[in-house]
Amino acid sequence: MDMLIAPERLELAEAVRDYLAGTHGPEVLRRLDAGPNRDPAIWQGLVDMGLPGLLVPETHGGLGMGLLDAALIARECGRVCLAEPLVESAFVATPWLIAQGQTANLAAVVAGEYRPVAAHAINGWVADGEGESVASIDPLRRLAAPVEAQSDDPLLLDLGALMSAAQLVGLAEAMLDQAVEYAKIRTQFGQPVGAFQAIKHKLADVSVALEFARPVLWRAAQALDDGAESAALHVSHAKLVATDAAYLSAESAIQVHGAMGYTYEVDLHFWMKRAWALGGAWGSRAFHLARIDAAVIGAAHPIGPENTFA
Amino acid sequence: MDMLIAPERLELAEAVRDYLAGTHGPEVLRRLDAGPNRDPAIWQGLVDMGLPGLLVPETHGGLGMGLLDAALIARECGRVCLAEPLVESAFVATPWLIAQGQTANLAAVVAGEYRPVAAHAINGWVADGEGESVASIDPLRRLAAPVEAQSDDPLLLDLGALMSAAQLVGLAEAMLDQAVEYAKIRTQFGQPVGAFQAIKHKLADVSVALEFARPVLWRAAQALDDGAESAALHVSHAKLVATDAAYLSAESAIQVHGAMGYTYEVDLHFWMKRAWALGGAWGSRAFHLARIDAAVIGAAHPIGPENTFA
Amino acid sequence: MHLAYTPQQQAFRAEVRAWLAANVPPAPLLTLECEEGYHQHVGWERQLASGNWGMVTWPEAYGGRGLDLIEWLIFEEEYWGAGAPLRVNQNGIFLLGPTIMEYGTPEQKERFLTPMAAGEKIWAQAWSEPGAGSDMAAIKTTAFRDGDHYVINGQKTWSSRASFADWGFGLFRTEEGSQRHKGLSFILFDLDTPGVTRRPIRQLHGHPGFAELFFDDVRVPVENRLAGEGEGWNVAMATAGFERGLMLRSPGRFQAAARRLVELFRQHEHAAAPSAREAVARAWMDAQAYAYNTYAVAAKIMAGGKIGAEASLNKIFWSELDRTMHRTAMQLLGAAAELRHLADGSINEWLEGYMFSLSGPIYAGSNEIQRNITAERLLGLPRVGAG
Amino acid sequence: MHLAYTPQQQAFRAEVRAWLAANVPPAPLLTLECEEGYHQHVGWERQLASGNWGMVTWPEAYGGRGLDLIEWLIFEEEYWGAGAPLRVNQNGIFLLGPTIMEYGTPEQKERFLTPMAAGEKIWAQAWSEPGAGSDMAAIKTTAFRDGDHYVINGQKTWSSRASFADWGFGLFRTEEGSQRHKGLSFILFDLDTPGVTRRPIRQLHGHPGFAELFFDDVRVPVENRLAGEGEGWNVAMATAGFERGLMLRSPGRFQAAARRLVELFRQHEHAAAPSAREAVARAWMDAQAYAYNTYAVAAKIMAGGKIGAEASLNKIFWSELDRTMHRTAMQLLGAAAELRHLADGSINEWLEGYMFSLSGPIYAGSNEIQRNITAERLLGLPRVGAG
Repeated sequence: MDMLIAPERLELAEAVRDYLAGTHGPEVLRRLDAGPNRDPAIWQGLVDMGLPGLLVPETHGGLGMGLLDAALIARECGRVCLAEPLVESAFVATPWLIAQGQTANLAAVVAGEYRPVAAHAINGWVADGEGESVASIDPLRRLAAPVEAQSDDPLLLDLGALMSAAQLVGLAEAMLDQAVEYAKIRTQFGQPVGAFQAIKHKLADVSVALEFARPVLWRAAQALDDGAESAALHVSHAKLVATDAAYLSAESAIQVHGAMGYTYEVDLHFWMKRAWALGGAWGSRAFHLARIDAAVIGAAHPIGPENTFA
Repeated sequence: MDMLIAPERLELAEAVRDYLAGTHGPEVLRRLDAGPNRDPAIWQGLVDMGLPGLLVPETHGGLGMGLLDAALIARECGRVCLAEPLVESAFVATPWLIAQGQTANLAAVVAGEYRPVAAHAINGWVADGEGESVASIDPLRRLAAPVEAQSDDPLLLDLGALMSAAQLVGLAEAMLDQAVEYAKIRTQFGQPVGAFQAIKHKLADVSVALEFARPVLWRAAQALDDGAESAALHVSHAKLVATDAAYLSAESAIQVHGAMGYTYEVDLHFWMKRAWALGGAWGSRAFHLARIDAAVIGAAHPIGPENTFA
Repeated sequence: MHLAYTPQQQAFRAEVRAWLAANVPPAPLLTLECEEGYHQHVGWERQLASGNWGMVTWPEAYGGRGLDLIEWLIFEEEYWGAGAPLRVNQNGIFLLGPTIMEYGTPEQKERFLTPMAAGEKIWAQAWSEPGAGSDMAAIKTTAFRDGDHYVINGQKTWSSRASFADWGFGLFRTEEGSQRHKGLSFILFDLDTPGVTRRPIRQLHGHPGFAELFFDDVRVPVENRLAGEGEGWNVAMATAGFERGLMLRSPGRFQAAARRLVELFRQHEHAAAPSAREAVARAWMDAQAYAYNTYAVAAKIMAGGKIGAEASLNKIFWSELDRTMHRTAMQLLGAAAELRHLADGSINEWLEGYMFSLSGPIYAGSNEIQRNITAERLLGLPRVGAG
Repeated sequence: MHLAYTPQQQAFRAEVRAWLAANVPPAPLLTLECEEGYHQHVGWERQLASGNWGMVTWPEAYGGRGLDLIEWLIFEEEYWGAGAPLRVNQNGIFLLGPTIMEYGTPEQKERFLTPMAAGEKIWAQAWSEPGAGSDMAAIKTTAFRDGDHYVINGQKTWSSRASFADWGFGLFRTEEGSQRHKGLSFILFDLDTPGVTRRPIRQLHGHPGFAELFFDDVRVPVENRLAGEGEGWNVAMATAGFERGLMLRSPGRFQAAARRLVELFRQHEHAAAPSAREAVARAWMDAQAYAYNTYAVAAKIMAGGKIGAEASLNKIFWSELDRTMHRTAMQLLGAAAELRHLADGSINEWLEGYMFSLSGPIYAGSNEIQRNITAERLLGLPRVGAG
């Protein structure tokens, strides 16, 4: 029993963080919004880091890593509000195809030339897939009404929900960071607004929500990776607390920014819109709560202190 | 259409407030808790003001006033955490008996010699009635397991819920006042704790809850007095918001008091305990919410801006 | 307390309802934050005025109907119940109008109120400056006297409607070297005066909902000042009182939103979270409570009373109610929450409304400021304080 | 990350479970806040010690088992899962014990830890003074040197367990004229030393849960001081870290409460508010999240890390979780919430627990203080500030 995330796993996620911080700042979001939404050069950078093949077995030329590694990196993608479809393709569709034994195109996946897409019935659309375009509030989401048959495989749903939760945590962390930085420099009544206790406590509440969302997320990722019987429950738990943390962080951050936060000029809106999108994607709050309800109140899952890791 | 409470109605309630402020301070609660819980002299004072006969028709020697007047005074009883059973007897049981045509003992009611009691099935006990004693956390509640048959008349329930709501509003107001006074005098870090924004905002939130609970209460009282078809809905609305305001005020007040609020020595606990008692009495939160749900979501009641006073 | 309408009030309601049924545009207008939508809404204001519905409480001499506040509330209930458009001139009719009614000269009333009620002149507010948001007393823009004119220099921001409107109003520093609340005057200005530059600010949803205003030696006649020179702060506080208090957000708007939320819930009941069910019931409760409170405030004013610091409670309550209702709707929509158009092709009004609701706790004095006012002025807590 | 217990850990769990099954009192003890209940709980501490379960992480030399933090968590899970009594010596074993382990001399460890683990000496804390609650640096009680003794004069308050306990610990001002955090020393004292007067304080539920302590020329040997003279503040901060962080409120306690809440909900499901259903599911979620976080912190410490200001997040989370769970239970109980005994004659533990939970956001540094710490030390927001 060890809840410590191994340092080498954190190092990989940190390398991705550093890379994205240097290449995918808010000015990139602005440029992509004004133009074609996607940038082959950015994608190529991700390919060069081996990320499309992160979950592809080494025997197929991938890195052969696990869902916890992918969740750590999905969080980084949320943190920079990544436009490229890395998460949905490499961390959702790819492991699902592998789980189904569809390994024919994995070399192209690793090379970044084939980006698999998976449509699930719980969503009304598919991200970065073929089909009639559907407009999202998030200007960098490319949604399409799915033309192919949609799957109802629970594993696909859990992969999608888990990776959405990971991105939501990263989005919430980034919005908190933006609010903190703004609160340090914006002055009102002769002092930085971050010196007011009301602002401090509002942002402290976001910190609390995040501090207790992260371990739920890591636990869910490991459980799904382990193929644990209760993995779906833990994924739902993660999706729910990540969604709530992201909404809280967004509402707190815009409040701290005041009218500035209501402008296109300030970066915050990109993150808020992604949070609203992912909060409803891959199972709504109600859907995931119902799974928890069935397990906990419905007695399908053992609860209590002796069952922390049941 | 006039939501103004007539000045003469407020004057009567203010006279009661002044009388109770002078005769029923916290030292009385302490004395009653140490002794027999009730004081005939206090009751006689209420009788001298005509309060047991407030709702008794003038033809029977009473004051012939309405439920709005009674609610205004019940709020004052909550404000001082009145021990005597005025509200349950004169504002709940008495009007219910009158509505049923049971007018034989009204002269004794007006004289304060007969204190009717009404047991309703929704409570597990009756206050100040005959029967085996049941211990409440409120040291000044005298509960008994009812020996007589309990009524299930909805009017009785609505009277009990309405008058509990009125007391809860008064309790919440008094706890807010106590917290404000303490916050002005208690210093920490070199200033009154009430100068800290966190304390200010906590108490401002209680003010908001109360500001928007009071008109709901008055509207419910008038609707029940008018015999309006929708009165039960408005009574449930009042009970719910009054209960929530009282819990919020109690939790906020004890937090502002710090460890002092956790002592018997500080008065606050008397008010908190009464709030916990009345919050569950005459229909729980769930009961009243279910009535609102049936009316609003269940479409039994017309809603929307054109139906403010439906 | 009397909870029934008079026959006269009922007849008035019927008249309003009939007019709205015949006149409210069948399809929603474009958002008033974009140029085309703005002009659609101006057209609607003029249509309202053609029926004498511009501002029913104003004297007939200024294009009103001389009605009382209860009749105004009835009008508002029917207005929002009918799904009529937002009022593009709300800065004028709900904020500046009542202020002019209280502080204006007879000439100013004649000059400004009549075209306002007629929808001929649309007003922008110009309160904030880059360094003066919640801290409105930090205003720096100057308006110094030069004969019978003020010459304005400086910058305003977050000026709602200013991208397209005709006139603006705001506070300006008329006394050189004055500090904070002192030396400010309340001045009205034509947005097309030479030296005024408007820079629309793109909002998060993409529309230019507010603008920056730059003033470069803008000459404004002295008779455009409301009340005395240097008395601007008190006038502005009265305006802010209208904004936070009775007028700006009439309950009908929230009652209509609560009803739509109930309908949305009924559609999604099979897949709704338990807390959403309670939140929906609560939305109705809170919108009703807000309506009762508004009726009580109206009755108080009609009896000669005034709105004081309790306007802050009002602002906190409606803005957080609005945000909560729309957040609940977003959760009920689930995967569809992010879509700009719903399955039936209609605009996702809940998403638009949620974004708009996020501005409620910020504008008209942030809710942090309102809670300070509540604590200090209503509860009497001390003003000094450290973090 | 590895989410399975080793066979050794599983065997340890089985051993704990078996011992508890054989030893936990079948009926609940009286509350430890009353004299009789206190002595019942002291008896239980000694029974625990008889099985070497007093503090499993301590070295065997001091009556422990030399186990690691994961094993401690397993012990705690089984302990709370079995419904075992509250730990009357928690001030000792969870707060002072770890502090002595870090700052004590070998002699002090030998002298104090062994009887602590054995349940022979029960400890009270003596942090607060009438003018120093959340503002602990405002301490005035003095302990001035007189040869090889300190002579203590002054007053402490809110001293939990002090009505009946054997020993106490706290901060005292050992340097004359020193201010705030400086000149304080951390001193342990026998509560029966001449000059110590205990005045039990009646709590809202009627029991003397804490006490005032009056010191009148109380002579305490210098060897009762922990760490150096004047270093008390840092030592106390370490203790406060234990209090807010890992030790005081182990997750098992909240997981057990959440499980009882689920059971209560099942009994009242037919008459529960929709939000109560979600609140019950949320109670399980939050108690689990708290448990995962505790395992993560334990892993971090075992890997050589330290608990920093994030202990404040912990304190906020568990205290508000506890209050929310118990408030939900009060609402589920409805009319029965106020009853001291439920229909089956049992004590209304939910009511008792709700009252107790109200102290959570107050003690061990109020949650307002914890939010300040979070904002300033974790987020780096500025410390200056006005209300």
